[in-house]
Amino acid sequence: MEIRLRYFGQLQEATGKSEEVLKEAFDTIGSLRNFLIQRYPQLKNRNFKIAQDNKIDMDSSPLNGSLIDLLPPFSGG
Amino acid sequence: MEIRLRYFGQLQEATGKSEEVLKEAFDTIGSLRNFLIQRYPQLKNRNFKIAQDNKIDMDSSPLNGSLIDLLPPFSGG
Amino acid sequence: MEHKIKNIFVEGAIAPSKIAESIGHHQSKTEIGAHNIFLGQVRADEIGGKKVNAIEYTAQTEIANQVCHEIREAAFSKYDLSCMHIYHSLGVVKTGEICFFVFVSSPHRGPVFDSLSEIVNEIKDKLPIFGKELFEDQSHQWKVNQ
Amino acid sequence: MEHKIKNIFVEGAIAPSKIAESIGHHQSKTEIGAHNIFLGQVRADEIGGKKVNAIEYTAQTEIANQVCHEIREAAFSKYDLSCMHIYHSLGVVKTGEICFFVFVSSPHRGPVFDSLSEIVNEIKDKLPIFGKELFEDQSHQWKVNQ
Repeated sequence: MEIRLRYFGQLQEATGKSEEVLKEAFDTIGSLRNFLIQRYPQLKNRNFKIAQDNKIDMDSSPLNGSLIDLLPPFSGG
Repeated sequence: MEIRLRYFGQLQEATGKSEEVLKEAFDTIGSLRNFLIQRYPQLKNRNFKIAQDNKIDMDSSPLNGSLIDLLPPFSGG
Repeated sequence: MEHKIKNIFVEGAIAPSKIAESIGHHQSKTEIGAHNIFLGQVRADEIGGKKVNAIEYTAQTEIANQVCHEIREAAFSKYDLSCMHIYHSLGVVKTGEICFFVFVSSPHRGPVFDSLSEIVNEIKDKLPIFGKELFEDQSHQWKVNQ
Repeated sequence: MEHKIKNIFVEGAIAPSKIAESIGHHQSKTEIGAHNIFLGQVRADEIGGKKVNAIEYTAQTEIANQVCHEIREAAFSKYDLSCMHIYHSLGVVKTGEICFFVFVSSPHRGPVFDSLSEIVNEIKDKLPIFGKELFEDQSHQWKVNQ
């Protein structure tokens, strides 16, 4: 299964991408996070939340969504 | 010294007057209050504040103003 | 901070367009980050089977403006506020119309939230303003604040 | 109470006339006695000698609207509110312009004061909205909420 990854806000600048498609499989959200930090060392000390299929989820949750969003700290208002 | 008395809100209805001039002398605000309650028995169980010369004052204060306002409970807003 | 005593009273209802105008005047004050606005609207309360149609407001305006000035100055010295605007209707205001407008602004949201309810409560408690609730059948009763 | 998920986002700044329009729509709701409005305005902060000219907002709008819906429903069940309206800008909003509008109404003032700051704080904390502060010299930094 492919997953579509979208980067928001400052994470677009950090990775130089707004989105990409991954063909790798990940058992949990946390393992995707580790994969991404290895691929983009600039993400290492960043604080970001991960959502799958439009729901923010914990690192311990199984990754079974097809749309993954990387969300830096919120600053609305 | 004359004093000018103004009645506000429901006190106009209670006394049937919006204002009047008194020629009597009163030592304190409280003695004016007692005088008015005798004159207008409808004021007896009413809760009202008294201001002299545009300042709300206590019953124990000497009455030395020339403009006296009788103010029923406030209900702005 | 020292401010002049302002007249808070306006004749009749406060139009939404007046509120918009007041908001618009703050666009040049670029140190402001947060506005908080309270609006009092006349309710069609039903009392003993009769419906309120309007409230007619009267006031001892000299005292009301003076006391409001003191409330304003106290709020400016207690909270980090950039601006404060207060208006109250006199005369008849129909149900659904706005009779009371308090507007505070600050660089940050904390001070506007902390100050607004305090200012509104003080104004309702301390200003000699008198509301006469007018019913559909031409009868009336005197409004009581809770 | 059950409500549909609404889209809170509008393109660009929120005009004062839009706020007036929203206030005016409540004149027919004669059970309302109190409105409370929060407005967020873009500040011309000076950071390291450079002045903010505008904020550019982006968001994960699907999640933001869903989370906002949950905040809204929670507030309706916790407080006696008649209406609630929430809008947030996307795209560029210049300093002095309004980017955030939260409007609550109730028969009495207690519930509007109690609920508004809570709703505003929750929205700022929980909605995936991202502000990019644009400086005069075309450089930028990412906004951090305190």
